[in-house]
Amino acid sequence: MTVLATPDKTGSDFPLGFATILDPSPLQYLDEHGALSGVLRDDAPELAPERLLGTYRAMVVGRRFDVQATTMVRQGRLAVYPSSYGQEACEIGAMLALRPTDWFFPTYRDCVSMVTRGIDPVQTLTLLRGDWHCGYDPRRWRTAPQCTPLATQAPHAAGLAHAARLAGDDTVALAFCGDGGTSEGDFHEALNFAAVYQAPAIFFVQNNQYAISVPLAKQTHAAALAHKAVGYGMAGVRVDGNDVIAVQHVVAEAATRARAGDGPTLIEAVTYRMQAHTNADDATRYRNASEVEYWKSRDPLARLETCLKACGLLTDAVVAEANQAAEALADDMRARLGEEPEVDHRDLFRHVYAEPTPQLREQAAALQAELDADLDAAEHDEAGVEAAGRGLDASGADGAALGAVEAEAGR
Amino acid sequence: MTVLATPDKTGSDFPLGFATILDPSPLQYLDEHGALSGVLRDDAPELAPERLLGTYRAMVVGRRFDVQATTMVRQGRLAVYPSSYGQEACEIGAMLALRPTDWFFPTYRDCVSMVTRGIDPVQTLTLLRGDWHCGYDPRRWRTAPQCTPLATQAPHAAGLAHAARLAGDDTVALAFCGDGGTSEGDFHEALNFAAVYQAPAIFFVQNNQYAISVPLAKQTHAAALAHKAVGYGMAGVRVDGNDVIAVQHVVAEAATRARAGDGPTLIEAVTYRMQAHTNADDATRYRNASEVEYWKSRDPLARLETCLKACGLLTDAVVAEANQAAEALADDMRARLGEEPEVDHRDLFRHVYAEPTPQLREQAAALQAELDADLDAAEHDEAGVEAAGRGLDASGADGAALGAVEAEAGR
Amino acid sequence: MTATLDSAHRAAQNAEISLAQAVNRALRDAMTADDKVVVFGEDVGVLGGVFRVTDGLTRDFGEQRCFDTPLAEAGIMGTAIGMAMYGFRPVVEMQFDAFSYPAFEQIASHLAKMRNRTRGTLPLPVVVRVPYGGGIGGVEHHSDSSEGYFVSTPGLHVVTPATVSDAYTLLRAAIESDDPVIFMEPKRLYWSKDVLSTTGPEIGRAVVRRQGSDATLIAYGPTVSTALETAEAARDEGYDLEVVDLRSIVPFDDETVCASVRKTGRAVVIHEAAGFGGTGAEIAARVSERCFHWLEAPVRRVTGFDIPYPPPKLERHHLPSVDRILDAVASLQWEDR
Amino acid sequence: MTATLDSAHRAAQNAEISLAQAVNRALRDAMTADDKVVVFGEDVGVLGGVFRVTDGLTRDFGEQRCFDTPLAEAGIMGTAIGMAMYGFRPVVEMQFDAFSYPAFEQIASHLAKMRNRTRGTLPLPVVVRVPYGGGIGGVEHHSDSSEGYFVSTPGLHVVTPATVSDAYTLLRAAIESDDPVIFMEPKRLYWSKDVLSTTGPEIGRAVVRRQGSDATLIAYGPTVSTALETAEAARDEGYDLEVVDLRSIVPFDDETVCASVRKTGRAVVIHEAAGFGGTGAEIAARVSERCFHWLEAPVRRVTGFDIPYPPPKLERHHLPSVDRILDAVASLQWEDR
Ligand SMILES: Cc1ncc(C[n+]2csc(CCOP(=O)(O)OP(=O)(O)O)c2C)c(N)n1
Ligand SMILES: Cc1ncc(C[n+]2csc(CCOP(=O)(O)OP(=O)(O)O)c2C)c(N)n1
Ligand SMILES: [Mg+2]
Ligand SMILES: [Mg+2]
Repeated sequence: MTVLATPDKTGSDFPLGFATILDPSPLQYLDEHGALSGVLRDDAPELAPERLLGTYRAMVVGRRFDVQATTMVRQGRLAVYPSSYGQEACEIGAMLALRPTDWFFPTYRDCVSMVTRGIDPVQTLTLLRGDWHCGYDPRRWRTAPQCTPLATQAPHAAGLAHAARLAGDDTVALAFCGDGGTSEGDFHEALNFAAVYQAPAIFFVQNNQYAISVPLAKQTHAAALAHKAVGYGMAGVRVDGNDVIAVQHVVAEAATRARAGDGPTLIEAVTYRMQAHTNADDATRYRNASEVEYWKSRDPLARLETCLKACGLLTDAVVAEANQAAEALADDMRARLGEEPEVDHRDLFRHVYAEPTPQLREQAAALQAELDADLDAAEHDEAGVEAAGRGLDASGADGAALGAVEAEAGR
Repeated sequence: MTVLATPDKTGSDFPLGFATILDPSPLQYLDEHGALSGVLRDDAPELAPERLLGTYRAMVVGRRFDVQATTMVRQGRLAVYPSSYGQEACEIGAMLALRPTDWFFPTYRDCVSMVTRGIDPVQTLTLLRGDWHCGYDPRRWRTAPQCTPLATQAPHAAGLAHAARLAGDDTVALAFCGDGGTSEGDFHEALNFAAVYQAPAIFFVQNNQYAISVPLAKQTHAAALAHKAVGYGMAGVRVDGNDVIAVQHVVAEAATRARAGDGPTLIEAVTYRMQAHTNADDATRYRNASEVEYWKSRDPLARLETCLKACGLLTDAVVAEANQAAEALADDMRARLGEEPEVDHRDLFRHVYAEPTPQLREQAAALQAELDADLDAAEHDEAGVEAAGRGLDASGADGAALGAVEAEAGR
Repeated sequence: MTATLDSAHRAAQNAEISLAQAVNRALRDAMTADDKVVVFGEDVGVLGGVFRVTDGLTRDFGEQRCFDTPLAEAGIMGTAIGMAMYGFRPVVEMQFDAFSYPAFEQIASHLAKMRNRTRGTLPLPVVVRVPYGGGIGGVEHHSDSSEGYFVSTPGLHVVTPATVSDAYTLLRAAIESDDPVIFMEPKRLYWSKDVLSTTGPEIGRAVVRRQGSDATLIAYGPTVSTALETAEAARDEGYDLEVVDLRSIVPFDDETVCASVRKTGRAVVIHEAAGFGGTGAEIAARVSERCFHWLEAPVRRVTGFDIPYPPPKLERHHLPSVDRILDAVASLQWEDR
Repeated sequence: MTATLDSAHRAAQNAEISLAQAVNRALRDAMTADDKVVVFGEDVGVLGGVFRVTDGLTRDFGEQRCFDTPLAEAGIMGTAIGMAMYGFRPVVEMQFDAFSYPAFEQIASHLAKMRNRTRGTLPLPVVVRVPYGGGIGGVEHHSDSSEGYFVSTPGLHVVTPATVSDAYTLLRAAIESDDPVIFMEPKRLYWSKDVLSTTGPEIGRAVVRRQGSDATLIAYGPTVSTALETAEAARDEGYDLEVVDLRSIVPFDDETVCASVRKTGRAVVIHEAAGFGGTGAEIAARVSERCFHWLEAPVRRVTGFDIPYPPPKLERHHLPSVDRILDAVASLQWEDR
């Protein structure tokens, strides 16, 4: 495999110059046909065979996770799932470029990233299953809870990065954000704070062309979202978001710069949301099949496969092992998401504050008394069974109908 | 007077190209020494003698207003005054480039602009005198109430401009904003909306180098605030904010483009806040005299005077007439701001809603009863006088002390 | 032929429509009646809104009258204010309860204050539609009851329908109002159906949904149906309950509420929002003050707990239920029975 | 020598300091005690804050511990959250009451909910200092009482001092708390002076500032002194009033408040914020409910009117005054006298 260095697109001053930023054509190392474009240096770590194979395996497993999650929504085992099918080069490439000590700030769409980071799939899906708002320990995984209010995670990343720098650590904070999210004021404030503080933060925009039904053209009048970097005096780069090698490379470069004290980077990854916004959304209302077809032909996993095949790395054994790992994950998801977890009503009050207030103690006691009474009634009295069931039940017919439509809306 | 046209800095594609935007040196037609730089075409309307003289007169009068207002704060006739001394090229130049049918969105600092638009000085100062939140009719003057919450006026301007365009009118909306205000999320959202809608809006940032005590370097890491235009795909221009000819010219160009349907413009005018943030602020805590001296030497009025003298326009008669107008205005301010206006407690309830709610009617009646009782007591009973005075009185010693410090903070 | 049309018309009139459709119809009729009415927000255009409330408006009225915005709630609110300053009557959607929070400064510092600030010269006839409330199995931030924030902000009207017809009439009245109105839509009821009546009382009037003599249940929006259910269930337990549907929280209909409580001598206030500092506190406080000598027992509140809205699998414990309201009724010191 | 130092120390201890200085001292002492405590916001650095509350902190602790931020409140709040996630204990300033509104989404959707969301693994020990309240002749937006928005948001603690010593002790406790605390500073009292005592009750405890037997005045922050003045004035009119200073609104000290009202049988709640849906509604509602059988008269509220905060020349009509509170006391049905 021969990969030539092209100094003007790589090297130390790479994402900084305005010229680079203002050219809206995204960086690409793996072209649409899965061929390496030859602009990466041979010794780029992303091109090391074991690294490429690791990437491939993560892509196969990540996609399998996504497909399985979608299936489980259809089966009613998950309340809702915002798929990142087709965005795996971003989801996975960005994660592979981070260290375990770096912090990651995901959105509702980024389950595949979280699984790639090592978080248990069931814990990853706790939110979307309706069990609790966050299923994993954010400190252990250095992964913030998935964020729903758009762009609000971006200032958290700026703040955490600034804190890490003050603490003298070489931690980097990477926040994902959607194309829609870039319109929020919090996005602006976060980038500005990070730039002023020269905080080791990376703002990674997955430009998947839509915010629910709203296309990019109604989101911005700029030629590229990466252009926003200019206004913050910040490094900015536009990358092919379906090219997992390019994504890894630009994130790694941004992280290196961040660790060196050279400040934050805005990365715009150009990709596409292959599925509807969530399972319950009907994307045919606002886009046509040919557009989807076009992007299907640029599938990030297929491109990587073609490339690996071409360089002879993709042996049957490699494929088999990856598929096996993927199926094992899917089996595990089926089994464990099939079980209905215990929910404990006392959790309602446990973590509102470090210590419950007197008011919460009263309320917890009242709920307990109510449930105890229901139980007594149910045990001793037939009428009680009916009474206990009289409460509002979200799983009723109406609740389900609403749940479906609600599910369609922004998560 | 010979003024040469320089097509690469004027003409139709003037503020649009990235190259122009990314060059952080501000446009200037009147140099530091008051000489015309010669880059404006001779037939630029701003250079017509009667226009230059009108500008001069407005500058003299505007400055006199500002000085008088500051004096009246010292005399206790105004609660607080955020001076725009030294920023008159922005305050006045921008107004002279607008039509009466255009809408203007001022901040707390922009009294001089409002007076230039024709608003009565006393009505202009109603807010800062503490009589009411807005003293003029915004519809009549197409001037929004002075806005205190920073950058929140920017989306109003975007919305109004969009509305005017939908209505088929050729109205333009111009919003002022400070350098500090550009950091707020609302600034970002406003520019983005305006660009997406291609609304006829002009966002005019008076970069006076400070947000209260915070210098520009802590506000942005970018080489220029005008660079933010890039991220919105919007025209952007950086202008010498102490050059009243340049300011008029760029605003006029932006307005022409806006009226033609070519969308919004971001203008950064580089200027300096000569006074403290407000009368009560102590600027020596955070900046040194030499900086102030430097900017004093670039005084916008002095520059214009030098220029007009050089081209022989500044006759004694012209100077005398301008000064007379300025003194007449100051006399009028002294006289009318010296009177204590009637305040009517019933105004508290009159305009909260189109019709007062039953609750407000009750409250208004209760207050009336209270005041009537006080009056009765005062009339019929000596003790009553004391009782009537027992209420919280903001003009007491403590109130005054606090008022002064409060005055210092952001208006 | 005329007869056929008429009966088709009558049939259509008698057909049940959903609350979401009633909102849609109110928007249509208002847009038809006044071309200054514009509708905008996230996904309200081609998609017709995530709840299909704005379905077909862009198609039927054009992109200039109903349009998608960039994704930024403060921007939506701020541009609505600017458009209203120019004479338009914007009706904007905040996609879900908690997503009005980014617009909070625009709402509290401008929308609520512009008329007062300008002594009436710059009124802002803006309607802010906020789908709200729980019981739909939504993930975090999708089930908040945010009415309290608006209720305690002078300058705003806050209304909320509990029926299909009120959804229509209150929204028409809100759009016609020259004041800003926060229009809280109980999303749990979007699919509840009824025959539409297009006339109803003005903004500011509560209605007695059920007559009763023993105690008054005071509810609004999503909890009105729970209150009515409770009243049915209470009959079996020997209580004859009156149910008041507030419809409008600001202005508040003291007359109707106090008349009811003075008649029954007992009251329970019900809402989904957290109790502490919630709207129910205001209702309980004013009823306690104004009906003091008529009250046989303290006013009780049945509300959400003082916790962040829980995840779907726990929300049934959080929301006011028939049982919990019945318990509150039973606690109203009935020693005299 | 030691004696001299000691007496100088004692003299210093007995010297009166202002409430603003007490806040400054609490920040200093907390920063000295724990180097994870950082202070930031608009103008808090070199300038020392527009009220000089952070005076000298940058000089004495360096730019890394006390720093100016870009002008963006959501950014301040959001970065504080991020820093707290990394183990810092940020104390941020919202320059004036109404300027916390841009940070509202960060406060309501993250600051208040992160601990609960993560089942306790990601607590946010952040203190948000909000100068609030009127009576200072401030222009619009500079006199709001915004506590109600926070009080009704579960997950936040809301405290407010009324004395120099409470300003110190409550702020130290707030910074030590592992939960987010909204620290409302009554700016009208910044210059009130007293000798500092650095010990005080924990967060969540109210105090009886004045004993009395006839009625209880319940106040917090800026209205405590008005309540005390009223109690003095009431003596002449034959009323012996008790004054409770809440100190902490969330958690609420039901015990102290109810004990007082049960003793006196009458209560007046006082605050500057608009009455409708204000914090006083909660207080009145819970006192009415919990002390029902002890109450001789309805609980009265003396609050700001339901209007946007008025301009300086009219604010004296708006704010709770001694007279108005006396009127409310007089209305508490004293037929038995
Ligand atoms: C503040 C806020 N407003 C609205 C929503 C509702 N919502 C959820 S997802 C979404 C679209 C987001 O689009 P984008 O940022 O492009 O991310 P994507 O879903 O495409 O990954 C919207 C409007 C939200 N979650 N938060
Ligand atoms: C949202 C908001 N936050 C804080 C303030 C307090 N404040 C008033 S003026 C000011 C500085 C503004 O600086 P800049 O935007 O540069 O305008 P300038 O005063 O220099 O004209 C601040 C922080 C405010 N008015 N609004
Ligand atoms: Mg998207
Ligand atoms: Mg400035």
